[in-house]
Amino acid sequence: MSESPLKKYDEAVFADNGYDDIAIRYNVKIEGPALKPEDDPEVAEILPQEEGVKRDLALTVLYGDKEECDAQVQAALDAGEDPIDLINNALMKGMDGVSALYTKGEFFLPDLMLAGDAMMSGVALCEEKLGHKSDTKAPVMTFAVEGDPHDIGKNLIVMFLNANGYDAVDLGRDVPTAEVVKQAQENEPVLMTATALMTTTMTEFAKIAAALQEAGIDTPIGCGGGAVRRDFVEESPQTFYGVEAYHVPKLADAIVDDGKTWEDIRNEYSDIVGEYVAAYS
Amino acid sequence: MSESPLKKYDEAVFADNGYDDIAIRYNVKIEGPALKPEDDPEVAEILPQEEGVKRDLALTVLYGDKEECDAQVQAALDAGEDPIDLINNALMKGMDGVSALYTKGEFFLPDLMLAGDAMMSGVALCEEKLGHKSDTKAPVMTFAVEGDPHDIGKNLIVMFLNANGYDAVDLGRDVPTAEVVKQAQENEPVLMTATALMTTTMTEFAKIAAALQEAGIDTPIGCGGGAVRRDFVEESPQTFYGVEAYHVPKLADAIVDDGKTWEDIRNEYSDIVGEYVAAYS
Amino acid sequence: MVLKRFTKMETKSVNDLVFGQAANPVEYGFDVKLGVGEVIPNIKVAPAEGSETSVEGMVATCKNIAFSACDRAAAIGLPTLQIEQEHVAQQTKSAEISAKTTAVQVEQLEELHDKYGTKASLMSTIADIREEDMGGLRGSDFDVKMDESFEACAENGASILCVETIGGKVVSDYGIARGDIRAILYGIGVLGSIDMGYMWPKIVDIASKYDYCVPGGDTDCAQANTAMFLGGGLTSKNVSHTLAAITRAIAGARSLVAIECGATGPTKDCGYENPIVKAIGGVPICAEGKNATCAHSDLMGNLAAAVVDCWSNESVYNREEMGGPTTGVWLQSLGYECALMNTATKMGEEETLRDMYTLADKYRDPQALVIAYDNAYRIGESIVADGEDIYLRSRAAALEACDIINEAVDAKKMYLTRFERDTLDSAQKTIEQLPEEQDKFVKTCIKRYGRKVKEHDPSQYEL
Amino acid sequence: MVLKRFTKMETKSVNDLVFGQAANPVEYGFDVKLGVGEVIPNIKVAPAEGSETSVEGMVATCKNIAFSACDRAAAIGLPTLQIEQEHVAQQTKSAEISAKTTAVQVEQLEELHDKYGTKASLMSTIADIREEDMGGLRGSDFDVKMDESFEACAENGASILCVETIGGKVVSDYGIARGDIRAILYGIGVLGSIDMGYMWPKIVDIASKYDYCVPGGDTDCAQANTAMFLGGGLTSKNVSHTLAAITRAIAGARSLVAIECGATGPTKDCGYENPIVKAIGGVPICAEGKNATCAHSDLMGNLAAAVVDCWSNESVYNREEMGGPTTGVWLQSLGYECALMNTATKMGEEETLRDMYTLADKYRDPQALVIAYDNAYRIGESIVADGEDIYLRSRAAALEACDIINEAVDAKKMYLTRFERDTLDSAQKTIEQLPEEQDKFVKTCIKRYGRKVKEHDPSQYEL
Ligand SMILES: [Zn+2]
Ligand SMILES: [Zn+2]
Ligand SMILES: [Zn+2]
Repeated sequence: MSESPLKKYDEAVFADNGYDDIAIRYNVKIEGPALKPEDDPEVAEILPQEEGVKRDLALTVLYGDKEECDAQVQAALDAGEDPIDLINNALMKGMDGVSALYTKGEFFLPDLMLAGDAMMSGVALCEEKLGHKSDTKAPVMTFAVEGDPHDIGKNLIVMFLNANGYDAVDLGRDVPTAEVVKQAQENEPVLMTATALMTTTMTEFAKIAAALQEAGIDTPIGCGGGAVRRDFVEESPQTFYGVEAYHVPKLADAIVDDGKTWEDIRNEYSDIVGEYVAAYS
Repeated sequence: MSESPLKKYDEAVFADNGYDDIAIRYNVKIEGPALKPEDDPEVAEILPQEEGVKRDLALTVLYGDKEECDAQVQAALDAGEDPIDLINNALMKGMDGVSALYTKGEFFLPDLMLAGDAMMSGVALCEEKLGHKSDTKAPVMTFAVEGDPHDIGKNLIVMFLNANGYDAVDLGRDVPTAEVVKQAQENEPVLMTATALMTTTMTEFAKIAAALQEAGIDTPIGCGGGAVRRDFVEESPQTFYGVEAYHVPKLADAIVDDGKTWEDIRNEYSDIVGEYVAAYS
Repeated sequence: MVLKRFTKMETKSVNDLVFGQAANPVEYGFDVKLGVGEVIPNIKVAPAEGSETSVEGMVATCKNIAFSACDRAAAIGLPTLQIEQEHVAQQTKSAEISAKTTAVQVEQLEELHDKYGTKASLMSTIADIREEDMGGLRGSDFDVKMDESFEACAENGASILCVETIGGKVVSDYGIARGDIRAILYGIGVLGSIDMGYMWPKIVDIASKYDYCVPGGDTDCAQANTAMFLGGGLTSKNVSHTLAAITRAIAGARSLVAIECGATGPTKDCGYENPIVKAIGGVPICAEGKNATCAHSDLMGNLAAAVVDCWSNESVYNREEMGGPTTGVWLQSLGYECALMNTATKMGEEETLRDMYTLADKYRDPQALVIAYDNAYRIGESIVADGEDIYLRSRAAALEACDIINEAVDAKKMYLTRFERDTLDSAQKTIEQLPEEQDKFVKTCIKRYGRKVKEHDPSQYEL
Repeated sequence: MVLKRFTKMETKSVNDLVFGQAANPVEYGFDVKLGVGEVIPNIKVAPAEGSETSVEGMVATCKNIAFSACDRAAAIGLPTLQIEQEHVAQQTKSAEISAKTTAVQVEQLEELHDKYGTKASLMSTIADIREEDMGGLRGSDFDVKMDESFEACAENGASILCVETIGGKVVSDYGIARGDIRAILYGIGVLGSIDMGYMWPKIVDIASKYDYCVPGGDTDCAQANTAMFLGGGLTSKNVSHTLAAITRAIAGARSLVAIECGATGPTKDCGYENPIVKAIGGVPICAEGKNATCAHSDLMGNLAAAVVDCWSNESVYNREEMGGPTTGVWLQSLGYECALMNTATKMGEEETLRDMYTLADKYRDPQALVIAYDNAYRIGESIVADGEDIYLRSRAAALEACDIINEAVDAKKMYLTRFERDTLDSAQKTIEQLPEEQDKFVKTCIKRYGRKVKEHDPSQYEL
């Protein structure tokens, strides 16, 4: 093709202070020195210190290497390692390291997803050996509301829940209200999350809250997604506005560990998730 | 000064379709032929047909000529004309003509203001002769809320009320809630209008509504002004959101003639003011 | 249907790519002409929450939006007004609602046109309510309802028919969250393109029945925009912006299919890949950027305007601002931006403004870089070079995007974080190692993602 | 205090009048430099309703706004961020609230500056809470409270002190509603100028105590903007747009007084007369236009950007949009517009963009016409020719505006309605017949408006 018509401006645009006069890539500007993930001081604290199978396993999760993780878990189980010990002191430790790095901005979503895939697969192998499900903190139910076929936000929530030791009961997308009530009765979640992308599907929140109230179920409902606003959510009882997918495990912890209600969450959201949240101040 | 740097673009900008490719002065584009105000068919219907003092007087109002109006009213009164007849069949007819032309977009705010000044001055002379106030449709109270020093919107309302035969009880600007209650008890208005310019003064609406309720006064309160929104106004009982100053007399008519309540106004605003109002649909 | 694939560029030179001008202009609605110089505003407002519960509610909210748009257009002297009605599911599912909401807005636009002579049009964007794993993409009830909705809109005066098809989304979602470029290429380049080849001939047929109506275009909203939205701002830590940039290039190869099926533009606003489509297909495009911040944040707010024909705000709540209804507020911002462009064109300085728009963002982010019009043209050339094969051309677009970013980095114009650098390198390596044949690629993907993505059903694509 | 009146133009030639550049640059805040090339965004958000009821509420809402602004600035890579805190009455009335709300925003800005190196600043605009007929303009409790609020803001880190003084408003309001140009000239040109001469030396003194703080400027918001807002759009039927244009020219002569008292700019955003002030005084200015539609509708959305240094959104409710908090939404639109201007400057094409902005609106409305930078410069020249006399220079500005409009009409560039034509002719005739001496004019006006405007108290102006 012919030369770019923009070429003639190159010299001018990159003169003096360069492109920083127009826009600054702050992500590049503030980046610290490269570090192996396991050498991050916080991660080093979390991972098993001692060289051996558990540290190796945690590292396969940290690096999101599902195949290697599966192989090592199988070998460890075959060698007689305790599956519960592997879950709690190897797989979950690796995942905790991943979460720490994500929180710091050193790790990114794909790291989390791949680590989550590896961890969950390893846990499944351990459970197979155990012959039953391993313990989780509590069940949390997730779904995208009726009429809403978008579920990537909900899928992130599922991943964050699993990574934090919760049993994510995922109802999928476009879920009718009656199904929500039925599943809530069966699974008795400590929290449920409802997501919606559009102004005209977020109206389902009110219907779900009403149906649950009628069924005598007062589980807090975290509502969020594309077009959702706090003021709209709070028009219904039993709900609160959820801002980020990664907030969900912390909100669940607040319910399970501290007995927080949906009213408490509305009032203390920023404190519970441990950061300044503009929508809540 | 040196030549405008824009001069070099004149030819290009006014070529072909001219400036209409950029912006169109639709007000100029749709303007009809010039007509004397009294020759407008609708106004001709309203004005006294018969040549004579009443038609002349109506015309001085139509033309907003306060000095000539004063002189003619005084002369007519001196000649023994009935002051009530002058008010109802001359001064107010002129004002009705002005309103009709304003509604059509032929007359503008200054026409209205100057006609209103002339009409009110003429009425005052007649009332002096009568020895008492002339009849009005009903009292309507107007004020800008506490903390709000802006009153041009409220002043327009006063003018529209007077022009339509209402007794505008104007409390002025920056009016404390207690004063509103006291004046409402004294004047027993059929409607009151509260105006506010800022997000942080429109919160007065709720306080006023509460104070009136406590005093057992259920007069509808039309709330409007700069930063005011319908959804915010409707959070308080007894209120409705007022969109344009010239709507106020029609809303007062609905209350006086048809017994409409504030709930009715919320539901039927567009119908009452006789036009499509976006905020109410 | 055998499609006429593009194997050469309709836009003859990179310098011909400029806002307001298109190789293949289009006419529709009430005297609107696109591609012959004028850029027009496209205002879009989401129906108020609750309005979806009844026919009357939907009609009232649509009338309200159109009324406020017409009112503001007249108040500030806009030469042309376009409203877009982007359906909520309830609208598309009911031919009655589709018909009535369209009619009520067309009526307002016609009144405006009659009273002031304003050029006016309505874009109807039908909701893609199909689901790959529930009912299916072809012949399902929802597929039929979509056909009926298109018909109802066109019959009742819609000027442009558009849609954001979702073919391949279940696979690309998986890939985007995991940084798996193979899944993205399969989901968008192959599955997305195949699904568009099914949907678009139907839409083109419907529009052709009405002389005021044209088939507009499609956008990769469901896929490339997912990568962009998850990518977020510079300080976000989800999807890599280099990966999102490659994804966008692939979307260019995909969204082109609508034009190959007979769509004429204007295409859909949220297709940030539209500059590629315009470069190849020569059709007028919609775009959104710095005046669509109500709906989302992007890193190319000016650059997106460089080659636009129809400038949009994407979406906004229908409510009141201090400056009036949001419809008027955002229309005014859009209309003034169009006035700036139209002034530049009258002055003969449209290329200068285009270059300002472009350079204001070109090095803000790799996603901006790849759709800068000069690079979009390059990607277009790489697509038409393999134009006959939807897989090979998507792969070529992806590789060209990698080259473009690497060149800018080498020239010290673009700077990347380690995450962006690593994901770019790994994606490039993966793509380079992919097979040269579509069949072989598809076979591997079906095997791989058939297992990992439970919602994926290859039979929905005749695979 | 004897003021140094401008009797010549600080901006040496009309072509020197361009965005980002000022004859007399200014530095303030965290490394912000205005007038040397860069145009910066100025985001302003109204405190949420209800927040005014407590100190904590005000502090929380201000923190929220600053947090959201900093967050977005980093996310999209803005080189500079300015926040404006336009006081509500409750803020100005309490030195404590003034101090704490300022401190909390400065803290956020400082964090941003420390972490990313972003240049940052806070404009504090104190509310003019004085009332001519209740307490008075000079020495009243409210006047003292304003002084204390200025001091509290400056002490706690404010970068710029501004205010919208209301001197003369009671008379100009009367004149605007009735199309009485004499009242407007008296209210703005004489009373407004006198009141500014009282207020501004106090503000300049306070700012001079802090090295990070400058006295910004004033705006004729209370008067000329009343005419503009009542004037409304093309289809409105209240105030004549030619009269509003003349009013704006007079406002130029008035708002200049702040600079004569030592204000350095940036001046206040809503002063559409600022191009005149910049032409004469050479100071950087704020302005608002197409990205302030959230707050109001004007007929010069692009033109207002032609000579801006600090681009503002005027005001918006603090709430959530689909695209995030309104703070971020509107900051992003502003920031991108600034990026466009800064790109043009880097390209050496700033004059071209300035001319595009200007021509996009110059003939949309007479109000735009008179502040087009070339005409603003003309009006500036007419002001400095009579620079020593606030009355004569205001009258000269008004007459120059009449000439400018008439010339454009004669050249068939500007078209007027009969209402606009009639009010222009009648105003021009009235002005031409006014006395040549300030004393004589003032005497007539006191007599005339002392009777008609019951709130007017000439003693408040030492008249
Ligand atoms: Zn979209
Ligand atoms: Zn202002
Ligand atoms: Zn202001």
